Amino acid sequence: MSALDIQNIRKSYGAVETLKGIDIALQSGEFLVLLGSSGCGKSTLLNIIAGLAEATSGDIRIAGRSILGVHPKDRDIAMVFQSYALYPNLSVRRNIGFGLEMRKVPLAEREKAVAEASRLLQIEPLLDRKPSQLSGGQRQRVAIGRALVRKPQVFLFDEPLSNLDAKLRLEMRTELKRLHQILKTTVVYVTHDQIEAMTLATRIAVMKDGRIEQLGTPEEIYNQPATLYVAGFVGAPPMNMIDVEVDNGALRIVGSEVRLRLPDRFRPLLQAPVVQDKTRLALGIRPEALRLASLDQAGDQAGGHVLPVRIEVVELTGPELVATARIGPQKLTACLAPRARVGQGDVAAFAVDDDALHLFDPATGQALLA
Amino acid sequence: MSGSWMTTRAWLLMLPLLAVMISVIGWPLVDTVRLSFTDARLVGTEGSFVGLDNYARMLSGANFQRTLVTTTWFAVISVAAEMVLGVLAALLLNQQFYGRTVLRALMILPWALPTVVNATLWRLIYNPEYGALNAALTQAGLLDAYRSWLGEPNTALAALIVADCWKNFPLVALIALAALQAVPRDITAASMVDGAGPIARFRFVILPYLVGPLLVALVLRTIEAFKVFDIIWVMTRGGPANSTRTLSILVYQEAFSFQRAGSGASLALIVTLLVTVLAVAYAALVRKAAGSAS
Amino acid sequence: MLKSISRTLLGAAFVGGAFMPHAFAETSINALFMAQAAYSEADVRAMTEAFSKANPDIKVNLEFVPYEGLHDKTVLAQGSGGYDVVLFDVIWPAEYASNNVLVDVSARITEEMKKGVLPGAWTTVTYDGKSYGMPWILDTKYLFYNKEILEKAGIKSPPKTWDELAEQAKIIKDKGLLATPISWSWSQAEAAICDYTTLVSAYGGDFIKDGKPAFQSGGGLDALNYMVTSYSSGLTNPNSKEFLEEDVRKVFQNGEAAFALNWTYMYNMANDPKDSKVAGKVGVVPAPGVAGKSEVSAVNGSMGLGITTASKHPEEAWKFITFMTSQQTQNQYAKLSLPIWASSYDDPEVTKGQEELIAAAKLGLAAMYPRPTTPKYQELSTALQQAIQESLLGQAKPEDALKSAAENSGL
Amino acid sequence: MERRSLAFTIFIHAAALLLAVVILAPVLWLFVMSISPTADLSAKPLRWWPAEVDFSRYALLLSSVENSAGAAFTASLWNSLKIAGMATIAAIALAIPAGWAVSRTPQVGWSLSMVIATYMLPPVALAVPLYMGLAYFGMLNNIFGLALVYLTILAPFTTWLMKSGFDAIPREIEASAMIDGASLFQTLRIITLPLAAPVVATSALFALLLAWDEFFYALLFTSDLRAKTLTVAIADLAGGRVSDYGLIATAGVLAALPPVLIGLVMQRALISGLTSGGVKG
Repeated sequence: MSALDIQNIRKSYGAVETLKGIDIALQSGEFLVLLGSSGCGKSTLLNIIAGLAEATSGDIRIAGRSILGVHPKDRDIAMVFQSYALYPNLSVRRNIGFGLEMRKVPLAEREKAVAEASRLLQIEPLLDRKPSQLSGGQRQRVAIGRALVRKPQVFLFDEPLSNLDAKLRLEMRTELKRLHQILKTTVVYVTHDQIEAMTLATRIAVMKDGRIEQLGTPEEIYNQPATLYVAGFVGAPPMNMIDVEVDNGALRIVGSEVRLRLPDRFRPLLQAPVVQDKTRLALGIRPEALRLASLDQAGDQAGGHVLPVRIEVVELTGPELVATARIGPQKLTACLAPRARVGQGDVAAFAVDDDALHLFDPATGQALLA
Repeated sequence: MSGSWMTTRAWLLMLPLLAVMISVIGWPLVDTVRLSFTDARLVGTEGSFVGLDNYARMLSGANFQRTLVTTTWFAVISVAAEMVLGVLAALLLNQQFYGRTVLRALMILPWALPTVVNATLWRLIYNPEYGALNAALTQAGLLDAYRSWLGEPNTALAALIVADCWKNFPLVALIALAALQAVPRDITAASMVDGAGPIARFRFVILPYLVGPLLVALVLRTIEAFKVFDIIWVMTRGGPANSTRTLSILVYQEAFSFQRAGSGASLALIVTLLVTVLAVAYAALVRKAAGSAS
Repeated sequence: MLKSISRTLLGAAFVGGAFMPHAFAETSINALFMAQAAYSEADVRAMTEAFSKANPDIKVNLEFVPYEGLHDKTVLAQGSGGYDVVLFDVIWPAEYASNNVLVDVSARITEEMKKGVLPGAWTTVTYDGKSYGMPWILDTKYLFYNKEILEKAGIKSPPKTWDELAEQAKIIKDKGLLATPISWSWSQAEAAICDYTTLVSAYGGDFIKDGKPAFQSGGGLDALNYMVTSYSSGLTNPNSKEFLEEDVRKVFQNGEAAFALNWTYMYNMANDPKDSKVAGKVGVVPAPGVAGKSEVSAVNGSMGLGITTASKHPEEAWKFITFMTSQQTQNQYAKLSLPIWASSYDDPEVTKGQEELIAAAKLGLAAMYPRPTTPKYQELSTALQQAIQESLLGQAKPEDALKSAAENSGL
Repeated sequence: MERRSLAFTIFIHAAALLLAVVILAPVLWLFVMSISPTADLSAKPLRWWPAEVDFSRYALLLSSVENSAGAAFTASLWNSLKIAGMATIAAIALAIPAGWAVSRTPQVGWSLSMVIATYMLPPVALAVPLYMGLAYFGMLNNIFGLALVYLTILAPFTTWLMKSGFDAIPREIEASAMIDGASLFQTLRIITLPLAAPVVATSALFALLLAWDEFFYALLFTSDLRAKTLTVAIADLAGGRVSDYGLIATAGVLAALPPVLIGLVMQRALISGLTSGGVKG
């Protein structure tokens, strides 16, 4: 039995369908991140789980019990909002204890729970302040504390870190990870930040246009993106997408004469009617999968390839050197070692392994094989 | 927690307001429509159905046409003057000078003064024999002999407009001032760097921020000016020679002095229709302005 | 149907406010008076106090409105049963009777009253042969003059005709004593009709003949022409077109008018040195006549007290009215308004100190000319007010203005 | 700050002075009239400052001797206070639930638009049936009746203000409270209303000022001391036999005092109320 079971959830506003059948089953203690750009339906799904919105069809079960039509307060969930939604007129102490107060938990017990949560979050000195007297990070902690004391079955987070500055975001991210490791509660977490998703999640659901593009562990999402969209969304800088043409069992980079041998694992494709000669495909290569190689090795190598490129822009970010290059007319970005000797205008070569090549059908956006 | 349940709850919460509004506005309005087709009198007779007679009589009467012209003059001039004076005052109050805070606070004075008190005050000021205006103007040598400000048709309406403006332009000024303060400093600074002079700056940088709030103020003030009753009732009762009789005064006369509830109702509805047409036209204007601003 | 539904709705909304304190130990009646001309507010309050002393079980709540509001208030209050006793002008019984505002009190009037009260006063409260109250204020407009100014101008006696008035005013103007010697109350209000009626009576005009307006020619037109001439010749204070009776009094008291047409009450007020600069110099005569047509002229400006049909305490109301109109009360307060009782005019207690006024009253009251008796008086009056003002302001010729007034009079 | 030439600075100060005179002169004159002896007020040339300051009229108007002019005035003062107070409380009581409902449930917003559209109705269009209705229920010349009628003016306005006030309170806070287990009533009482308190105060002030200022309905629906309001009392005073302009002025000063004080003290709240409407339309 799953801790949270989302079954074929649909939601439409009039003729517009914002959720087109979502299915997710979560085990207890899982940290699910709903990842997507704004308008993909991830917040709507979260609100449906919380009971703040109603699904048009489908079912949601928490610990086996359907919660459709159940009032939010009776769903055994807690939610942390993007704006924190702290009660501005109540003290931090009362904010944290509010859920217990409403459930008529005796004062002593309440005090104990508040103390415990505030110790865990290191906000004990702030208990008697009003939210307006807190910094952004402190407010965030209070909001989390308010969810914590309730000890719910499921935690819901709606972009909780997006209002923080970069440094605090990093800090709170670690904090959340730590808390999850301690508490082991089931979490559903909405964000558009792929780093947050990668670092926090046990599983990620990448959403687009009301559908789940891919549901999998961070490793799967990163290493085996199921669609062009996922491949482009996860990873920074994003995966290079190169137009290639199938040419006599090899891949020719469109606009140039550079040809790559088709790696063995894609061979079966040629047998099927899926890929024929002259079929256009998208070749995906992550920037971090590219290494600097010497130009005279250009061509197919054992288990890999060396591509001749012309360097256009070189940017040192600190830990790495980001080189934007051209191969024929097409653009290729590589994350190189910071000391790589390469300069603007250089003619150079990038090496890549067979394993790091991804192929997509540009018409459907689906990955070919895996 | 279903959507329809939330809507039901919202209606329940609206219910008290709607119930009261229907009983004190909705029902009377419907009844006014009914009355307007009868020859009912205020006291006594219930009246019988007379069709559109009342409307025909009221619309064709010279009284109505003249009153409509008077009302329009009053509304157009007083509202226009309030807008211009209001914006000028706001521009002034947005400058730095000694006593600015105090002056800003004082701007609320005329607005807070009850309309009837304002009207009474100005009637005393305009008094032909002992009024302060005559005294001040003659003592300053601007006037040879005392004048009957509210007794001459060509000055009575103007005198009313001055009194109305004095009370209402500070409100426009306060609204405009709030809008001025919302103009980002960056933008005025940028325009100065770009070499815009004060007039170009007002036209292209400041005015766009004022247009929205001013249009709203314009709509509200125009509707109010068309409905004007209190100030005229207290100051002139429509005289001299009916030169300041506005639509509301005419309706009062018809429905209450002459007790012809039926034709009074028809006249009231004609006024309502006029104001509605005006408001709808303005609303379109506001929407257009909002559209072009964004 | 709609009406009953809406009443229920309205009723539901009203439930919250349906209780109001109505707990008076004694009977309480409400009376509406005016705060303009005739008896002063203080006088009315004093009379009422005397009544309350004599009738401790009846409490009288007094309400004062300007004359301009008296008619509308009376009619509007009918819906609430607000007033038991109302003061009404001579011009309203027709309308009040046909709209059932006032109670017919013919049966309550005693023989003694019938005999004692001046016959002219009875016309004030009578319509169609029935009495709708007791006359209370017996009043007409007199010509007041400033004795000092006339003396300075070398004028021996006040004018007997309206033409003489113009001549004397011209002398005063020419001698530079006053720029505009005559003051009237020609504001767009009933007051202007009273001045006009006085002149109509002088010129022998008619308001209505055979149910049709008749003021647009003959005496009615002459009267308006006189007003316009007096105004445009500069003999009349041009602010008159904005004046009510109180403004006329103020101007006259300040010594800024040689002549003024006004009600009885001005005599004693203008003679009061506390407020007036012309105390002791006030002369009063009946309004002048027109050679060959009349000796004096006068408008019936009397008013009565009546019981409204909405009153729940008609007995107490009548008690109050009889007290207010009794000869004793009226003699006691005969300064601002003269009694309705014939014998009072020979009572030294009444005449003492105001012999001049009484002498003028004897002539004036006998000549009182009525304003038209019609249920549509308000419309007629409104139309006439407009005609008078338009003529004065030169917006229309008097004959044209009166013609359109006749058309708009509702008759 | 922009640098200004001396001439411009002088111009600004002169204009400010002019504006101050325009605003203040009539109000000050009202006060001067109220403390000037009667003779001064009908003197030619007019005396601009009383030879002898005379506050007696204030005592006269505020006296409570039975059946005196003062009693009439104070009664109307009380009536105005009671009517404005009741109408304000009722308007706020209606506006809070309705404003909240519209703010949180836009589907019902059109009904508020209709309520607000009634602003365009001239009072004369409702006066006759209201008069007849009030008469039918015996509520003419009654402070409850008049307060009820005042809701026609106050309720749409306060609801509109309350709605924009609630709009400014994040819905997430209420959602949060709901998840925390608070009922609607608890949420409104503990969370929303305390946050909306400034708007409630502003709305109430506006409602008070509007009710205090009303004249037309009061003129029609009240006839005597039991319900007559201050505005009607002043109009009567000014239209009747009060030869003492100072007394009229005194009544004016007394009637203007409450709203003017509210206006000066609560200036900021009032302007924010005005502009929130203005900016958001």
